[in-house]
Amino acid sequence: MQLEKLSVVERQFEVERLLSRYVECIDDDRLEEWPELFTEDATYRVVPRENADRGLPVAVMDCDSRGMLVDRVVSLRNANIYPEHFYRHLVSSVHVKGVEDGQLVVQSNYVVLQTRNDGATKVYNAGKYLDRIVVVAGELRFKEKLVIFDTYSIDTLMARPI
Amino acid sequence: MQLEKLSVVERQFEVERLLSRYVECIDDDRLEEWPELFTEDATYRVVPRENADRGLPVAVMDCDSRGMLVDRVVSLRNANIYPEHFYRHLVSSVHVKGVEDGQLVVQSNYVVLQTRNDGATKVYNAGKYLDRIVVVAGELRFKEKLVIFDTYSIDTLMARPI
Amino acid sequence: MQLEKLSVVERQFEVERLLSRYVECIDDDRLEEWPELFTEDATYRVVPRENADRGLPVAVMDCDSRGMLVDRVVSLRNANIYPEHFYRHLVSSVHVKGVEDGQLVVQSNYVVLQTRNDGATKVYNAGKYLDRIVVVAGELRFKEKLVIFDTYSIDTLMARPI
Amino acid sequence: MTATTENPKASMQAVEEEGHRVPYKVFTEREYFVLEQERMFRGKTWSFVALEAEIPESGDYKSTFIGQIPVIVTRAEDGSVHVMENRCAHRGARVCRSLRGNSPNLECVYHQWAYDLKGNLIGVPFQRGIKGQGGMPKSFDKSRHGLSTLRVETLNGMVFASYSEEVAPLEEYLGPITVEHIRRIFNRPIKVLGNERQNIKGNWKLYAENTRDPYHASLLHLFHATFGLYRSSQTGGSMVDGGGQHSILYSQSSSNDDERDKEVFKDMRSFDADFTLEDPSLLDGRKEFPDPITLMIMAVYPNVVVQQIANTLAVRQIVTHAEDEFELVWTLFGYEDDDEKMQKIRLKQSNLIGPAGLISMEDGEAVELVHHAVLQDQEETSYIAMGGGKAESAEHLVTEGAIVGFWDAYRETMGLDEAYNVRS
Amino acid sequence: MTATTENPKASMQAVEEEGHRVPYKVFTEREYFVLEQERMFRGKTWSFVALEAEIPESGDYKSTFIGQIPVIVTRAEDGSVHVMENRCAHRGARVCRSLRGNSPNLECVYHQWAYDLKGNLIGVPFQRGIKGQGGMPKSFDKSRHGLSTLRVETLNGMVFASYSEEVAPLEEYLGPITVEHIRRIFNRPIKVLGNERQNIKGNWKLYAENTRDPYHASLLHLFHATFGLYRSSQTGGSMVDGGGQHSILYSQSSSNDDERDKEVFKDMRSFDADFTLEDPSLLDGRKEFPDPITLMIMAVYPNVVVQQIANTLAVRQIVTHAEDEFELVWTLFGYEDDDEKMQKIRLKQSNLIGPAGLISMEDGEAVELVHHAVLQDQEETSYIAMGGGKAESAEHLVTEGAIVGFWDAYRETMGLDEAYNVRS
Amino acid sequence: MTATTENPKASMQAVEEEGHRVPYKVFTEREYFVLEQERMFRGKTWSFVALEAEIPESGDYKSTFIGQIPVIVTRAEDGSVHVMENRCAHRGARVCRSLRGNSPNLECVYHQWAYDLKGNLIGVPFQRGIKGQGGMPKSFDKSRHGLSTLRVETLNGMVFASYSEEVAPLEEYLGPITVEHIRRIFNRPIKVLGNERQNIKGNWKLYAENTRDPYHASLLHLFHATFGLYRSSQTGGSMVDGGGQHSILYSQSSSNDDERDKEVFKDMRSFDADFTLEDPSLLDGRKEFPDPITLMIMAVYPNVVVQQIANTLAVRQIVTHAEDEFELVWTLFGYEDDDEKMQKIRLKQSNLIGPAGLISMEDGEAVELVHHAVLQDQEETSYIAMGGGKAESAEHLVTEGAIVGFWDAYRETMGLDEAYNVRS
Ligand code: FES
Ligand code: FES
Ligand code: FES
Ligand SMILES: [Fe+3]
Ligand SMILES: [Fe+3]
Ligand SMILES: [Fe+3]
Repeated sequence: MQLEKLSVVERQFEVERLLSRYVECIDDDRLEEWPELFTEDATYRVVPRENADRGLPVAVMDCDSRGMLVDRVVSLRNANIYPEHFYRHLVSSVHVKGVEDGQLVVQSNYVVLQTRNDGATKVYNAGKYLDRIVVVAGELRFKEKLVIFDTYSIDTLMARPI
Repeated sequence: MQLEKLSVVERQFEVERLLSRYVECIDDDRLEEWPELFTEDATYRVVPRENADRGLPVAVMDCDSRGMLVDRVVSLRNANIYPEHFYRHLVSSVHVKGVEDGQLVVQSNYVVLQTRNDGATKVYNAGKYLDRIVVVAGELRFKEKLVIFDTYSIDTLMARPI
Repeated sequence: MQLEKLSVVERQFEVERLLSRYVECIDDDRLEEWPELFTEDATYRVVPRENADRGLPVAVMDCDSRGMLVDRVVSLRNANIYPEHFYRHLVSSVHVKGVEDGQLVVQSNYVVLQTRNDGATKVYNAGKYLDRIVVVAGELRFKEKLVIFDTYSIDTLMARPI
Repeated sequence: MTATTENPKASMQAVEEEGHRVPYKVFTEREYFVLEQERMFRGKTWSFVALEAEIPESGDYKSTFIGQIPVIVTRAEDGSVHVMENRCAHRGARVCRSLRGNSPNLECVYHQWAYDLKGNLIGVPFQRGIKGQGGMPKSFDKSRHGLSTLRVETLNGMVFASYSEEVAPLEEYLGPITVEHIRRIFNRPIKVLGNERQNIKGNWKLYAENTRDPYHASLLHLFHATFGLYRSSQTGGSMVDGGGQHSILYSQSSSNDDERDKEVFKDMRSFDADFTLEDPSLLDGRKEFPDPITLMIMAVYPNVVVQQIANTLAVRQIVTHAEDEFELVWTLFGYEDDDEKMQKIRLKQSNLIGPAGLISMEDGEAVELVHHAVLQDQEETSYIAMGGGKAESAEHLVTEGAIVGFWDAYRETMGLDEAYNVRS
Repeated sequence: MTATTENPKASMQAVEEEGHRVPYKVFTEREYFVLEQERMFRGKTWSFVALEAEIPESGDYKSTFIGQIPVIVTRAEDGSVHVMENRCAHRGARVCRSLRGNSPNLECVYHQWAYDLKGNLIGVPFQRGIKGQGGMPKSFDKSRHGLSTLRVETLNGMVFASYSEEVAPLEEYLGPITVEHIRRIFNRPIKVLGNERQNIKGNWKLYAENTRDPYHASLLHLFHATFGLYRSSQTGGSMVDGGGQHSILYSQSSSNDDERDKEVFKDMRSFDADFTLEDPSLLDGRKEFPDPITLMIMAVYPNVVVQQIANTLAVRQIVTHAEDEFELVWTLFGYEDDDEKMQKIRLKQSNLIGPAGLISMEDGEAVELVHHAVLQDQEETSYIAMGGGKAESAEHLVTEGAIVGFWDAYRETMGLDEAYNVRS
Repeated sequence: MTATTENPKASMQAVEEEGHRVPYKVFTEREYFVLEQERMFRGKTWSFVALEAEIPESGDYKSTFIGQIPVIVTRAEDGSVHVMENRCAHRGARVCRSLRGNSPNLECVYHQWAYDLKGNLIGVPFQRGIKGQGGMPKSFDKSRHGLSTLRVETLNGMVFASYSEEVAPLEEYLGPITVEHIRRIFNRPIKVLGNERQNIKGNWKLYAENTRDPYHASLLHLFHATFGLYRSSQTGGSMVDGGGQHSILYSQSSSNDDERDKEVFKDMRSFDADFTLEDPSLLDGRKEFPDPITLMIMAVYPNVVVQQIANTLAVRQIVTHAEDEFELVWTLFGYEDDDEKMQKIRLKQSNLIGPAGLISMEDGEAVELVHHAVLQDQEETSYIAMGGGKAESAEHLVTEGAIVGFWDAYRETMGLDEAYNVRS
C-alpha cells in the first residue's frame, strides 16, 4: 500500500482497520500480537489529562521502543499481580486530519470498559488517541501513539495497555 | 448485491449498515423488524464469557430459527414482566475478517447502555459480536450471530436481545 | 461537494467526518468552533426522551439560530457557574437514511461520558442524534440537529451541548 | 450521632452576633434523613404530588414520591383525585410500575390482586381456592386490604396529599399570601408542556434554602443581573407565610435602573455590562399578568417550588433519594388558551430554566458545592444573617429571612431543639 | 432500629384475621443483614457451596461465598472435599483470586504463605530469616495458622458447609422429603453445562419467599399458565420439610385440562389462549423421570434452590452482597449419559430459565418491585394468608404455607421474637 | 459496633505466640473511619498537604484534602504558605473549585464573599444593604468570619498542616531520622514532573501497612527481586521514628549477590532468573546520592510516603474517601538542575511506579485483596510477627516491625485500648 495512492475513503478504511486490529488483540487477550502493530522505534505514551493540560511530561506508561511494549506484555504475563479482568474498547470519531512528512495524523475517541471476575462491567478509562501512522512493508503501523486519558484517577491500577 | 462484486470498502459499508439497522430497530423499540435481519435458519446465541472461555454451551438466549426470534419478541410484548427500560447500543471496531463459504466473517465490539424509567443510564452489557453474514435477495442478513458478553453477572434480568 | 455526485460510501464518509468534527470541538473544548458546523438558520434541540415519547415540546436546550448557539458558548465561558468537567463522546451506528429535499437524513447513537475534576468518568448522557445535513459552500453543515436523550434525569446540570 | 469536638467559637459568636446558625450535620447525617421520612413527609405537612392537568381523564394515574415514599395519584370515575401508597397490601410489590398511564383499575403483577382507582381491593385470584382446595381464610376481609390512602386537597389544580389527620386544611396550611400567589399563577386552565429532571448530589434542604434566598440570585446568576431579569436592587420583596415555612420572592424588572445598578454591582463578576446576545430573541417576552411582577419564586414547604421567570411557568417537585441526593422534577406549563406565538415564547425562554437553564443551572452546582464542603463538619454551622437573621418578610431583596423561616419550621416539624438535636 | 410510627391497624388486624405478617424492616434494615452474616450464615445452618462435578480432579478449587463470606472449596489429593475461608492467616489477603482453577496448593500472593488443599499452612518465606537475621519468632507454630476450615458434608454430589459444630448432620437437617428429592434429581453422574448469573437489587429473602410461592407462579408467569408448564390448577403440592425451613413445590403438566383451566384463569392476564409459538420446538421435551412430576422447585434453607422445569435442571445459589442486593448464581446441568439430542433439548429449553428466561426473568423484577416499594415501611407488614397462613404442607398449589415455614425458621435462626425484633 | 461471635481461639493464641494482632473491624467499620476524621486528621498529627514547588508564585493555590476534609493551600503576597478549610464562612460552599490556580484572592461563587490569601474575609456584597434597605446586622464582625485556618510548618519544601495546637513542632513530631531523610531527598530545589492518581477500593490503613512492610516487597513484586532493585537479602534496614509512627525502609542494590539470592529465593514465584528485558534501557540509571542507598520508602504518619526507587522520586499522598476507599495521589519530581538526560531517565523509570508501575501496581491489588477478604470478620485478626512483632528498628529487611509501630501510634491517636476498642 502507498499512502499517496489511497483515496480519502480508502485511507479512512485502512486506518479504522488498524484501530480495529489494535482493539481486538487487547480485548481478545492476544496481547502478544499487540506490539506488532507498532514500528520498531515507536513511542507509546499514556498520559493523564491533568498532566497534558499543564504541559507536564509524566505518563503512566512511557515506552519509546517496540521492545518496551514487548516487555510490558511479558511482565503482564509473568511478573505482575493484578485482579483478573477483561477490557472492552469502543472507538469512534476516527478523524484522519492529514499527512505530515509521510505520517497519517489521526485523532479518535475511546472508552475502555473493564469487567473483573465478579462479572460486573464498569467504565474504566476514557480519552482520546493521537496517532501517527506510517506504512511499513505495505501495512499501516503506529509510529507514535499518544493516549491522553480523561479518567486521571485510575480505578485501582492499570495493568493492560489502553 | 453480490459479495464478490464489492470492494473491501463497499463491503465494510454494507456490513456497518446492517449493524446500524440491527441496533436501530432494538433501540427505537421496533423489535418486530429485528428478526427480519436474520435468515430463516439463523442462529442467535447470547453467551456469558465465563461459559465461552470454558467451552461450555449454556447461553442466556439460544435461538436456532428466525421463528424463535419472533417468539422472543411476541413474549416480550405480551407475556413477560420486566422493568420499563430502553437500550442504547454503541458498536465499534467492526472488523470484516474475510469470507468463508460465502459468508462474511465479522467481529465487532458493543456496549449496551440501559435506562430504566428513573431516567438514569447505566452500563448494562458489554461484549463482542461474532457474525456470519450472507446475502439473501440482494440484502445482507445474519446467518449466525454469536454474542459473547463480558458482563456475565447480569443486572437483574435480560428481556431484550443484545 | 455536491450530494448527487457522491457515492453512498463517500456520503457515509463525509457524514461521519462532520460528526467527528462536531465531537472533537466539544471534547477538545474548542466550543467556539462548534456553531460553525451549523447553518445560519439551524435548529438545535436537546429533548428528554420522556417528552419526545409523549409528543411534548419541552427541550432542555432549544435553539433556532446559529446565534443562539454562539450565545450558549459565550454564556458557558463568561456567565455560567458549573463544576469543571470534560466530555467524551462516542458515536456509532451512523445511518444515512436518505435524502429529503436536498437534506441528508441521518440517525446515530451517542453516549457522552463526563469526567469532573476528581478524575472519575461516568456515563453522563446517552441517546440518539436525528440530523438533517445540507451542503453549504461545498461543506456539510447541520441544518437541524435533534438530540433525544434517554438519560432524562440529568446528573446535576447540563452546561455543554450534547 | 457521631462523636464530635466541642465548638466553643461558634457558640461564643452565637451570643454576640445576630444571625441564625445551622449545624451542617442536618445535611449530612443519615439519621436526619430517616427522621424526615417519618416526621416531615409522613407528618403534619402537605406535600405536592401532581397537577390535575397531568391526570385529566378518569383512569389516569401518575406514580411519584412523597419524600422517598412511592405513591400513586389517580383520577377516579367520579372525577375525584386520590393519592395512595404504591405498595400492594398483599406482599408489598409496587403496583403502578409506569410513571404515568391510564387504567380502569390498578393490578399488581405479582399475584394480580386488583384495586379500584380509589385504592379499594376488588380482586384476589383464587380467593376461594381451586377445585375446593386452598384459597384465602374465611376470616379474610377484602375491605381491610386496600392500598393505604392519604388525605388529599387541591388548590386551583395543584394536588397536595398528607399522612396527617391533624394538619390544618390546605389553605390554612398554605396561608393567605401563598394561596393568593397560587391563584395568581393558576388563574385559568393550564397546559403541560413537558418535564425536565435533574439528580442533584446534595441534601435537599440546601435547595430549600436556595429557593428562599433572594441574596444569591443576582450574585450567583450572571444572567439575572446582567440582563436585568432579577437584581437585588429591583423593587420586590421576600415574604414568608404559613408561619414562616413558605417563601414568596417577587420582583419587577421594570424597576431596573442600569446606571444605579452599575454602581450597586460595581466590581462584581455577575454584572457584565459588555455582555450582549447575538440572538436577543431569547429575551423577547410578553407581559401576561396585570401586576408588574416579572419574577416570582414561591417555595411551598416542604417539597415544591412554583415559579414565574419572565414568561416561563413551572412547578419544581423535590424527591428525596438519600441524605446526599435528591431529584428535582420540573413540570413546565403554559395556559390552554396560549396562542402559538405565546407557546413559542415560553419554549424559547425555557432555555433560561431547568438543568440546562442559562440561569437555573447554577443552583445545582451551588447545592453540591455546599454539600461536599461540609461532609465532615457536624457541629460547624452556617451563618445566616443578611437582613437580620429573623424569619421576617421584607419589602426588599437584601435578606435571608425566608431561609430562617424554613429552619424554624423544620425544627418544629422534626422535633429538634435550638441546637438542632432531637428532643428526647 | 430507626424511629417509627405506631401501627395499631396492623396489630389490630393480627388478632382478627388469620395469616402471617412480616414487617418490611427485615428486608431493608442493615442491622438484619449484619446479623444474618453471623447468626444465619455462620450459625446453625448448612449452606450450599458447590457441586462435586465442578471440582472433579485433585487440586481443583472453586471460590464462592457463604452469605457474603468468601470461601474456597477444594478437592484434595485423597479425593476429599474441603471448605475453608478465603482469607490468609497472615494479614488477611484473599488467597484464591480466581473463580475456579487447579493448583497443587494454595499460595497467597502477598507474602507467598502457602497452604495445602486441606487448608494447612505449609510454607512461610523467610520463616527462619535471612543471613541469620529476622524471621518469625521461635514461638511461631505453623500448625495454628491454617486457613479456617468449615464442616463439610455432601449428598449425591451437592456440597454443603457449616460453621456450626452443633447443627444436625446434613441429612437430618434437610429432612426425608428434601433428601428424597435431591436423590431424585442427582440420581446419576451429572454434567455441568454452564453458569448464568444475575445481580438483583433487592433483599435476598424476597427471593427465598418467591421460590416457596406456588401462588405467584401461574399469575406472574404467563408462559407457565398459557403453555401449561405450570398452573395452580395442576395436580401437585407444596411440601415443607426440615421443620418447615425447606420447601418442595411440584406439579404435573399431565393434569392440565384446558377447558377447566380457561375457567379457572378467566379474565386473567397470565392465561392467553390465543398465544402460540411460531417455533414450538422450544417446548419439545422428553419424559425423563419415572414419576409424573414435570416441575419441581426445591428451596433448601438458607441459600440454594434445586430446580426441574420440563427438561431443564439447575441449582441456584444465593450470594448476599448487601441488604439491598444479592447475586443469583445458576449452574445448569444434565447427566453424563445424556445423548446429543437430550443435551440439545436441555439447551433449547434453557431459554425458559435464568436471567433471560421466558419464565424466570419475572422473578428478578418481582423482588425489586417489592424491595423498592417497602424502603420506608419499617413497621408495615406483608400479609401471607393464602392456604391458611401456617407453615404446612398442602396437596395443592393454592397456598403460601411454605413461605411461612421460611419465616418461622428465620426467626428461630436469628433469635427474633414474634414481632421480628431481636430478642434481648 | 455490630454483634460478633466470641473468638477464644484468637485470644488464646495471643497469650502463647509472640506477634501483634489487629482486628479486621478497624478496616471495615464505618465508626473507625468517622472517628479518624476527628481524632486522627483533626487531632494531634501533622498531615502533608503540598510541595512548595506546587505553589511557587504569590496567589498560587492548591485544593486538597486532609483525611476527607477539603482544604486550600495558598501562597500569600509575602511568600508565606497558608492552609485553610475550603468551606465558606457564610453558608458553607466550597470556595476553591479547581484543583489548582492563581488568584489575588479567594471568592466564593455563591454570594461572592471574598477572602484574602490568608483566609481573612475582605468582602461581603451588599453588607450595608441597597438603597438603605437590608444588609448585614450592625453586630456583624467581618474579622470573625474568615476561613478557618490551620497550623502550618514546612520542611525543605514539604508543607504540613495541623488542626492541633498541642501537637509538637513539625521536626520534633517527625523525629531526627525522618528529618534527615527528608533533607536527603529534598536537598536542593525540585521540579514537579507530573501527577498520577489511583482510587483504591480498600481501607487506607492497609496501604499504611503496605508501605511499612519490607517483607512483602520482594515476594509480591517479582520485578524487584528478579532485577535486584530490592531484595529482602540486600543490605538495608527498617527504621522507625517519631516514637514508632514513621517508617524509613532503605536498601542497597550494590549488595546483591545473585548466586546467594538464587538460594534465598529458591522456588519462589517472585525470583525469575530467566526473565530478561527486550529493552533493558528501562533500568539504565544514574547514581545520584553520595550514600549507597538505591531504594528508600519513607512512610510519614499519617498520610504521606516519600520514595526513592532507583532514580524515581515521588511523594504519595493518601486521601481517605470512605472506610473502603481512598485515593493515592502521586507527585513525581526531579531536581531543577537535572540535565535533559537525567529527566529522561526519571521519566523512563517512572514505568516502574504509579498505578501502572511494573512494580507499584501490585500494591493496589494487595490492599483490595485484604479489604474484600475481611469484610465479615470484625473480631478476626491479622497476625504480624515477622521480626518479632514489636515496633522496633532493624538492620535487616526480614521484619514487620514498622507496621507494629504504625498500630501502636494508631491506638494512641484514636484512643483505643489493646483490643482496638474505643476507650470509654
Ligand atoms: S404482592 Fe401484589 S398481589 Fe401479591
Ligand atoms: S497476607 Fe497472605 S502471605 Fe501475607
Ligand atoms: S456560601 Fe459563600 S458566599 Fe454564601
Ligand atoms: Fe438560584
Ligand atoms: Fe417465579
Ligand atoms: Fe509494595
